Parts: sequence; C-alpha cells; structure tokens
Amino acid sequence: MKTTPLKLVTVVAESVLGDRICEEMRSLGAKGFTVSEATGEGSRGLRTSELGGKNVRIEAVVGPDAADRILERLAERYFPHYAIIAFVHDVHVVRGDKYV
Amino acid sequence: MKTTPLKLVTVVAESVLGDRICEEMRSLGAKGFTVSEATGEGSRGLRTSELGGKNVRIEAVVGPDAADRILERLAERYFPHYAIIAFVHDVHVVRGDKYV
Amino acid sequence: MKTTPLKLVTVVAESVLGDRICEEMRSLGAKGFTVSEATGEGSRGLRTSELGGKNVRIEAVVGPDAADRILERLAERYFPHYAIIAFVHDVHVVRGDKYV
Amino acid sequence: MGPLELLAANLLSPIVLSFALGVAAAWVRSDLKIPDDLYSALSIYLLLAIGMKGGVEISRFAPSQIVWPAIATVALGLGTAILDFGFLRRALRVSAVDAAALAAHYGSVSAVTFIACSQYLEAVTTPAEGFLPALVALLEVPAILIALVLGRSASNGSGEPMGAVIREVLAGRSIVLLVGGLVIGALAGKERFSPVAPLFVDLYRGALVIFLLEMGLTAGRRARELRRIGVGLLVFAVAAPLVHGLLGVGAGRLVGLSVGGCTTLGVLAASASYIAAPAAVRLGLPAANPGVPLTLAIAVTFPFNLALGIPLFHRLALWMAEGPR
Amino acid sequence: MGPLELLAANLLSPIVLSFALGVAAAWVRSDLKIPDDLYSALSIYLLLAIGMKGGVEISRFAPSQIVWPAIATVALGLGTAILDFGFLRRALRVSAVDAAALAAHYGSVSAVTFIACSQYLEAVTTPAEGFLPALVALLEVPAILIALVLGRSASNGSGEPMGAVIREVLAGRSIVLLVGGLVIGALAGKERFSPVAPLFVDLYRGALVIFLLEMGLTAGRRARELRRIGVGLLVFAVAAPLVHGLLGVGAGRLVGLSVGGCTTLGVLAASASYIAAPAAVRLGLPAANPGVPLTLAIAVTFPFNLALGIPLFHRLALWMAEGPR
Amino acid sequence: MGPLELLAANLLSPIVLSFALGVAAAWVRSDLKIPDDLYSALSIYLLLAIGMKGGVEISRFAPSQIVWPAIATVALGLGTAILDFGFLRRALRVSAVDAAALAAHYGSVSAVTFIACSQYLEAVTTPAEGFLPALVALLEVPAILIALVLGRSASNGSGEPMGAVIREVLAGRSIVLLVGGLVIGALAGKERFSPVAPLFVDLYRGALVIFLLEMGLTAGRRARELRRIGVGLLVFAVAAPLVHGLLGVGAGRLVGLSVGGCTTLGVLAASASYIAAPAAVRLGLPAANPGVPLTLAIAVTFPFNLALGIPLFHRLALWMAEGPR
Ligand SMILES: Nc1ncnc2c1ncn2[C@@H]1O[C@H](COP(=O)(O)O)[C@@H](O)[C@H]1O
Ligand SMILES: Nc1ncnc2c1ncn2[C@@H]1O[C@H](COP(=O)(O)O)[C@@H](O)[C@H]1O
Ligand SMILES: Nc1ncnc2c1ncn2[C@@H]1O[C@H](COP(=O)(O)O)[C@@H](O)[C@H]1O
Ligand code: NA
Ligand code: NA
Ligand code: NA
Repeated sequence: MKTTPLKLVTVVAESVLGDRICEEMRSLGAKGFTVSEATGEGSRGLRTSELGGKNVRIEAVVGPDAADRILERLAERYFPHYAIIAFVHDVHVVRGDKYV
Repeated sequence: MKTTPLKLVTVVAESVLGDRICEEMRSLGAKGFTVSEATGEGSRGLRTSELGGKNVRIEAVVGPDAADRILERLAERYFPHYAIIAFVHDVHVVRGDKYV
Repeated sequence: MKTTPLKLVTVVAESVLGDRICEEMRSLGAKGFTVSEATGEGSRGLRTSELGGKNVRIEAVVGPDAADRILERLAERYFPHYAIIAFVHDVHVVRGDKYV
Repeated sequence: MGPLELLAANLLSPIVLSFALGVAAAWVRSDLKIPDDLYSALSIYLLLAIGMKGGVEISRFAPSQIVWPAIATVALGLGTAILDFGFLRRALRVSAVDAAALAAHYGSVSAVTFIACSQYLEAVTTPAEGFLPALVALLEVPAILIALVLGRSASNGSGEPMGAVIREVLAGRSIVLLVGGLVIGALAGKERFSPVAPLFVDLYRGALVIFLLEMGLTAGRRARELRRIGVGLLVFAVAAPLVHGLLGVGAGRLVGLSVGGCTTLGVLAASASYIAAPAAVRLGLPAANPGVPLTLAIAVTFPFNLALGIPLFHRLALWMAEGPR
Repeated sequence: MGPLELLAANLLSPIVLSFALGVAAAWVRSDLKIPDDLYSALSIYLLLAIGMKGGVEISRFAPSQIVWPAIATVALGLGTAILDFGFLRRALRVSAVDAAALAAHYGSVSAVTFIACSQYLEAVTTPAEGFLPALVALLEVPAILIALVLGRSASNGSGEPMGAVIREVLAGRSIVLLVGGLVIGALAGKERFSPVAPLFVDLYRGALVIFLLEMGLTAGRRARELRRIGVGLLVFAVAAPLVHGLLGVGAGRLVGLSVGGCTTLGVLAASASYIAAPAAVRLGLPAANPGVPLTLAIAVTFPFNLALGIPLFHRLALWMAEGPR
Repeated sequence: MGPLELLAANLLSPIVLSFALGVAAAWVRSDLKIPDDLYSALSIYLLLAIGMKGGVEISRFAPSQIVWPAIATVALGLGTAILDFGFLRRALRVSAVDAAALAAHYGSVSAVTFIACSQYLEAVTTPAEGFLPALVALLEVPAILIALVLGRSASNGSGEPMGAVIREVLAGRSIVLLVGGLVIGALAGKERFSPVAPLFVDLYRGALVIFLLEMGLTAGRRARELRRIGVGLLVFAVAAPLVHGLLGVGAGRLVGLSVGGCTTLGVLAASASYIAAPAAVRLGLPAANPGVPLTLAIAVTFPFNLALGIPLFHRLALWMAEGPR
C-alpha cells in the first residue's frame, strides 16, 4: 500500500481551548483534525469531567512545516497559562497528498 | 521490558462505517481493536456530533502484512465515497505475539 | 520548534482497572496522563459499553525508563487476568523536560 | 378560531418558540449544546411513547377501518418518492443518486413532525383517529426502498447489497421503537398502560420542547450551509411539502379519515425524514451527497411544516370537509 | 384472580413487554441502543427512588418489627451463597474461583427485580411492608463477602487485598444510593418528601419501562453467548432462583411478613446481582471468568424471575399463608 | 414557625439532604458518578424551567414595577464585585488577576441557589414576585464584566480580546436558556404553557434533588483542595455571602420587594457563580488560578447559602419588614 510519511500532531488541553486550537490549526495549514473527549492529570492538577474540568484531545495529520508552525503557536499562546500538552510523531498516511 | 515491534493502524471515519470497518479488520487478520468516539473536520466538512454526524476512531495493533491489507481494503472500498482518514505507525507492544 | 524525544505509553484495559493503572503510572514516574473512554474487542471477547463492559484508554508521555517500568509492572500485575493491551512509541514533545 | 388565530396559536406554542430559540442560539454561536445522550434519550422516549399510545388506541378500531388508510399511506410513500425523483431529474437536472437520496428523505416521514401535529390538533381540540401512529411506521419505509432502487438502477448500484440495506432499515431504531411500542400498547391495553402514563403521556409535550430546542440548534447550524445549495433545491424543499401535503390530505379524505386524520396524513406526507433515510441512503447510495438532503429536511422543510404546514393542512382538511366558508 | 390470570397479568405488563422488545431488537441486530448515560441516569434514579420511598415508610415501623426480617435477610444472603458454592463445587465440579464468583452473584440481589416485584404487587393490589427496600440494601453485601472469602481461601487469594474489596463494595454506588435514599426519606418524612414525589413516585413505573428495554437489549446480546455455557450451569441459573425463592418465601413466613412481604423476600433471594457483584468479583477474584455469571444473571435468571418467578413466589406465599385452595 | 424550625425545615429538605449525600459519597470515595450528560441535561432543564415560569408570570407585572428592582440588581452586581475586588487586594493582598477572578465569581450569581431559595420559600409558604427569574439573568453578567475590566487593567490585559469575552458571556448557555425561557414563557402565556407544565413545573423539585446530588459530589471532591487554600480566602468565602446577602436584602427593601422578594435578592447577591464566571474568567484572565474561585464557590459558599444563608436572609427580610419581634 502506497502511503505518505507525514506528522501527527496530538494536543490535549483544557476544553475551553477546544475551538481556539482547532481554529489555530486550520489557519496554520491543517486540512482537517479529529477531536475527542478526555480527562487527565498533569501539573495543573486533576482535570476530571466535573464542572468545566474536561480536556479535549485534538489530532491533526499535517506536513512537517505545518506541524512545526502549530507547535510553535501553541507554545507561545497557550502553554504559559493553560493546561495543555502537545507532541508529534511520524505516521504513514493513505492518500497523504490530501493533507499537505 | 521485552516488546514486539508491530504496526498501529488508526482509522477515523464517519460513524455509519464503524461496524463495517471493524469487520474488515477482523477478516484481514486483526486479533482485536479499540474503538472510541470522535468528531472532526476534513474535506467532507464538519462532522459534529449532531444528527448522524459523528465519527468513530478505530485503532488496531497488527503485523505489517495485516496493516497493509487493511489499508489497501479501506482505500479501495471506502475512500471514494466516505469521510475517512487512515494512517499507520510503528509501536512496541507488550506480549506482542498475541496480535499477529 | 524545539521538542524533546520521549515515549508515549498507551494502555487500553477494562474499565475496572482505570484508577489502578493511573495510580501505578504516577507511582512509577509519570508526571501526568490522559484518559478517555473506549470499547473494543480482543482475546477476552467483546467489551462493549453494556453493563460494566467498557474500556479505558490511558496515555502517558514519559521518559524511556519510566516507560519500561510501567510496562513491566502492567505485564506482571494485570496481564494474566485482565483484558488489557499496552504499547509504546516515540514522540517529540513540546516543553518535554516537564515530563521526566 | 379563524385561520389567522390558528396560525398565531401555532406560532406561539412553546414547541415552536423553543425551536426558534435553538435557531437563535445557533445564530449567535452560543455554547449551548444538547448532550448527545439526551438527544438519543428523547428520541427513544418520543418514538416509544407515540407507539405505545397508538397501540393502546388501536384495539378500538376494527381492522377493516384501518386497511384503507394503510394502503393509502403506502401509496403516498411510493407515489411522492417517485414524483420527487422524476421532478428532480427532469426539472432540476439533479444527478440520479442525488435525486434518489432526496426522494428517499422526502417520501419518508419525520416522527417529530407527526408529534408536533398531534399537539397542534389537541390545542385546537380537533380529534384524530387513534391508529395514526401506525401509519407513521408504515410511511417510513416504502419511499426509502423505492428511492434506493431508482437511484441504484440509474447508477449501476455501488454501495452495500440491497438486502443488507433493507435489513438495516427494517431493524432501524425508529421502526423498532414505533412498531414495538404499538405492540406493547396493544397487548398491555388501557388499564395496564395507565401506571406508565405519567411518563409516557403527561410529560410528552414538555419533552418535545427540549427536543425541538435541539432541532432548532441543528437547523440553525445547518442554515449556514444553505447558501451553498442552489435555489432550485431550496424551492423544492418548500414545494415538495406543499404538494405532498395536498396529496396527503386528499388521500385521507378519499379513505374517509376525519378532519384531524386528514390533517395528520397531509402533515406526514409533507414531512421529510432525517433519521431513517439518511442512514439508509448513506449505505445504499454512498455516492450521493449526504449533506444536502439532511440540510434541506432539517433547516427548511421541518421548520416550514412546524410553523406553517400544520395549520395550513388543517385549514385544507377543514375546507375539504366543509367546503369553503 | 386465579394463578393463570396472575401470570398473564404479569406477562402483559408494559415492563415485561418492554424487556421482550429489547430482546427482540437485539435478536434482529437493530441499531437501537440505550445511551450509556441514560442507563446510568435511570439506575441512579431507580435506586434513589426505592431508597427514599422506603425511608419515608420506615418511620412507621418500630425497630422491633424490622429486626427479625433483617436477620433473616442476612442469613438468606449468607446461606444461599454458601449453598450455591457447595453445589457448584460438588455437583457441577466448577473451579473454586468460578464457583465463588457465581455464588457472589446469586447470593446477592438485583434491585430492578425488586422493583418489578413491587410493581406486580401493586398491580394485583397486594400490599407489602414499607421497610422492604432496606432489606434490599442488607441482602446485597453479605453474599458477596462470604463468596469472596470462600473463593480466595480455595485459590490462595490473588487479587486486591480483601479490605480494599470490602471498602469498594460498601462504597459502591448501589449501596450509597439505596442507603442514602433511605436516610433522606427517613429524615425528610412524608410531608417534605411530597414535593419531590411527582418525580420519584409518579414516574417510577414509566422509567422502569425504559430501563427494562435496555436490560432486554443486553440480555438479548448476551443470549448469543449462552450456547458456549454448559447445560449444567444453565440448569443452575433456573434452579438457583427456584430454591432461593422457596427459602426466601419460607424465611419471610418465619419472621411474620405479610403475603406481599414473603413474595418480595422470595423474589429478592431468587434474584442475582449484575451490578455490585460483578465489580467486586472482578477485583477480588480476578482469575474468575467474568462473563459467565453476568450472562447467566442477565440472560437467564433475570427474565426467569421477571416473567415467571414473581407470580410463582406470590402464589407460593399465598399458599403458605392460606393453605392450598 | 420560629427561626430554629425554619432552619430545621430547610436542613431536612430532600434537596439539602441530597447535597449532603453527595458530599458523603465523595468522602468515602464511592464510585457513584452522575453522568456528564445527565448533569448537562439537568442544568438545561432547570434553567429553561425557571426562565419559562418567570416568563409566564412576568406579563402580570407592569414594566414600571420591574424597572427599579432591575436597576437595583445591576447595581448589586457591580457593587459587590468592586467591593470584593478592593477587599481582596487590600485586606488579603491577593494578586490583581486572582482578586478579579474571585470578584467575577462572587459578584455574579448561581441559578441553582436561586432555585433552592424558591423551594424554601414555597415550603414556608412565603410568596415572591414572579419576575425574579429575570433578575437572575440580569445579575449574572455585570459583575463578570466589571471584574474582567478591573483585572485586565491591573495586569496589562493578556487573554482574549475583551469583545470576544463579552460575546462569549452573553451567548453563554445560562444566559441563552434563562432569557430564552423568559421570552418563550412571556410569548406563550399561561394557557399555552399549561400542557408543558407537567415537565417544567411538577418535576422541578425532584430534578433538583438529583442535581444537588451531583453538586454534593463535586463539592465533596473539591473539599480536599480546601486545605491548600489560605484561611483568609476561606473566611472570604463565608463573609462575602453574608455581606452581599445583607446588601441584597436591603436593596430589595429599598425598591419595595415583598419579604419573599427581599429574601431572594439577598440569596442571589450572596450566591457565587460556578458556570458562567469560570468560563469567562478562563478566557479573559487566563493568568488567574482557575481552581481557587471554583472550589470556594462550590465547596464553601454554595453549601453555606443552601443550608444557612437562605433561612438567614429570610429571617433578615422578615425582620426588616416587621421589625424585631
Ligand atoms: N505526561 C503526560 N502524559 C499524557 N498526558 C498528559 C501528561 N501531562 C499532562 N497531560 C495531559 O495534559 C493535560 C494538561 O496538563 P498540565 O498542563 O500539565 O496540567 C492533563 O490534564 C492531561 O490530560
Ligand atoms: N488532516 C487530518 N488530521 C486528522 N484527522 C483528519 C484529518 N482530515 C480528516 N480527518 C478526520 O477524518 C474525518 C473524515 O475526513 P474527510 O474524509 O477528509 O472529510 C474527519 O471528520 C476528521 O475526523
Ligand atoms: N490488536 C489490538 N489492537 C487494538 N486494541 C486491542 C487489540 N487487542 C485488544 N485490544 C484492546 O484491548 C482490550 C483487551 O484486550 P484482550 O485482553 O485481548 O481481551 C480490547 O477490549 C481492546 O480494546
Ligand atoms: Na414525506
Ligand atoms: Na439472590
Ligand atoms: Na453574587
């Protein structure tokens, strides 16, 4: 099967950021993204599903440049004050030219 | 810790395909899979959770051949008409012989 | 964007183990984790969302040693009797020193 | 009440207002969201409730009283779907699969529109035959099947095998709940039903308010996509309910239904499916664009029927029964 | 009513029919699904409701009237669990952990079966003691604990430490809601309870209809696994409720309960847990197969009690009270 | 009833007891969990219900009767927020952003506290003005806005642009549902509202029991974090409702509200927001610690008002109306 090597950017953040992060990704070149609900724990304490405490988990398959731009933007705008983690790894994508 | 190098196939697709894709995976050699709910956006527009618009996110740990067969089948049967993305990457799996 | 190479440990297990696995991870050096709901199928049969049959999906970004310790502990304590799968792969993490 | 008062009575009912609130909330991009599970819970509840109430009533009718209305209903489903398909192909030059998809949605039925109609008839104290919920179940399926056949034969049938699609439609949750509710109601009977009536009868109208809030939110969100849809299809989404409704009221008259019954059959024919049809079409006609029929059904036809269609077909049924006054 | 009419009355009640609808829907592989959160919401509601209603009533009884029934209930829980464990080990040669797992499920209790029994008794206008909900709470725990002890001593006790498991059972949601509801009801009293009665009393039976739809769906899905379970265990899943029910009715008689009370105690003893026991066994006896007891409890014993056990134990209680007629 | 009986009546009401059950369940670390979607469903239901009931009543008042209470309410919101901000900065030396965050929470309002107050007033048969729900909507916003302005000007305003935050607050679900409900109720009127009353009126109090169970669970979980919060802030979380409540009752008296109305305005002023304010503050003042105000609002101020504040402000309102007895 012919696949294209691309990057998968994964972000977990407090849910109030959900729409904003999707918007940033779109504006920085992501052609799509997938969002799911999560809870979690980190340096900013437990984020259970109680009153306003949920997380969103956002994944986007993007080219390496877009991946870099997205991480850069998140680190600059959201890492100082918000509960958030972001990481990236290599994936091989079917019909990958669609996503760059 | 001894682990086995295998492939993780991840598929996000419109929810009407959920059972079908699991069935395909099973028939092509996946010994198991994990399914979760997601929403998302892509070339076929926003798939929110409204009326019939959700996505499923399916993951299967499989050997490299099965991974190839699964992607091949998905590309052939579902990519033309349905909202779907599929990618694969390397993982190291505990007790990995169970999954091939 | 400067990122740190780390490990992402992913565990899918029957939901009764949820809190226990998070606790193990914390005690073995994970600085945080993300939890979501899933269903699935494996050697122990279908784990649908019906009465008590759900799975949890737990992810933790950790250093390579902690990853090893976590897999070791899970294999020892939970693999014999419980429905569970665990795997690990490399990720590049923003602000990664926070997680080791 | 004169026609204008009837219209006002309908527009100021809590369910229509609640739909409007949903549209407004979507329009100001509020974070208001009806949880998915609440939406599912309410649709299960509403379908089961109309089924059970219909089942309790149905025993009061002889089969001979129901058979003609039933035949008329199936004929309506088939007829309107074929009519729509032909019109969309010829007049609007829509592709075969997309015309079939639309025909499946518009020939089938929306149970919530039926419920809104029952509420309206109650509010204007116009009784209707108790077996009407059974007709909802009957009207749901035929149009979907004929439309799939039309669409697949015109497009060399890609998609799931027809047998699998039929199975999927018949075992779909709206049929299971409607028909299951009918059977439960008929077997239990009025007396054994009464202990569960506080949930399934008394709360019915209130539940509809919350359900219509979600419908309004969805319609409001989808309304943004309307500008991408050609004007021909927008006209279709209003013309189809008018024509179907006229046929429905007429068919009701023909088989001897009361004014309430004629109104209901008109509203049923005028309504477009947004649950059973989309799922069936996605599997049976995957090449069809799934967004357009759903957007038209929810953002145009549903509010049209809710606000205007119901009192209009009531008026029409009155007129057919009594002649112009 | 004669015995056959009582049986018919039970089989045609909306809750039994709704369970059957669920089974049928699972059987045709319908996409009907009760959302998880609706299922949880309904179980919270039902447990809190029986607790609160019991709490309101309990103040009308002197402690001395309750103490013997309470002792009988604990003895029933312990006795039936030990009996089952012995039978399964000896007669069916089931492994120690699996026998213990089954004993925990069958010695404990299903609150929904209790509710179905109350509905039945109301329908046949047979009153029962108001403190019975307290017995549900009492019957839930002892069997689980004794079975875990039996299973762990026979298998050198892997699994979580016993203390942790006990804590988990006692703080489990069914105990918290039942006991919490009892306390709320007892403290609030009839008058302060009345404003919340429209939710917790009037809707109770309707809610059960939807809950049993989900139970039916689950039972129907699990029924497919029955063919992988040996015939010995299938017989156990019917014999156990019969024997337990007989013991329960007898124990009720012994401590002076009314016919309704005896029926209820019989049904409680006959019922098998599918919430508290599975969770506790999974942690306390992880080597036990978790699927078999749950499948038997939901797909065999629950429907057996729902359809046949309840009228049967009622009959038995009548017979014990009045002699054969 | 004397003051102690009123207090007892309140403490033994099912809603207060249910809150206590939630706290206890969290304390024993029960696995009891109110599903997220049930929590959302209940808040949608409760907000819509108070809105609609208020809307139905509001038509009975002349605008001139409402205008002064409305002005008093806005003044209360602004005044208490500024007061709190000043006190926290000066007396407790809290940072500007954290003081502003607290001021936003405490100047705004908790709709559930309002509902609990209405229940209490009904139980003690003290009527209150029907337009009070409109005041809830009015009190929600001003404090949040002024606090954000104060916090941002003191911290050189990082965070989202103020316009976006205001939009977010005004289109937030609590405002949309409250105001939307008011409009629906006012347009529909009493007669058209009556068919939906079984859901929106009769079940109201029961629904609150389940909602407060979740509030109790949350408060109980958050209570563990209280030991990490300084004693100054803990005192604030009790002193603020006392002072605000006094101001609220006084303001009510000033604009001529009844005893029930004064009590309600006092309780509204005393309550702290835990829905609208946290979301707005997170976006408008991201540097503020989001945990502290939420923990104080839910785990200290809410239970304080629920158990003691409501009867206390009632007492105060009586005293102001009748003089000491
Ligand atoms: N080491 C980790 N591994 C996986 N997820 C994490 C980790 N640390 C934090 N998270 C997630 O990121 C969210 C915010 O983390 P933090 O900003 O550290 O509070 C948490 O609620 C978790 O869901
Ligand atoms: N670049 C992407 N990254 C992550 N998920 C995507 C991406 N593109 C599409 N998806 C997911 O795949 C679904 C279908 O995509 P599409 O077929 O492009 O409409 C979307 O709803 C998303 O959930
Ligand atoms: N090959 C696989 N790929 C992905 N997930 C799996 C796989 N096998 C098992 N799982 C997940 O792990 C859970 C337990 O698996 P098992 O212990 O094999 O029954 C299943 O319910 C699935 O969610
Ligand atoms: Na139609
Ligand atoms: Na039992
Ligand atoms: Na306030």
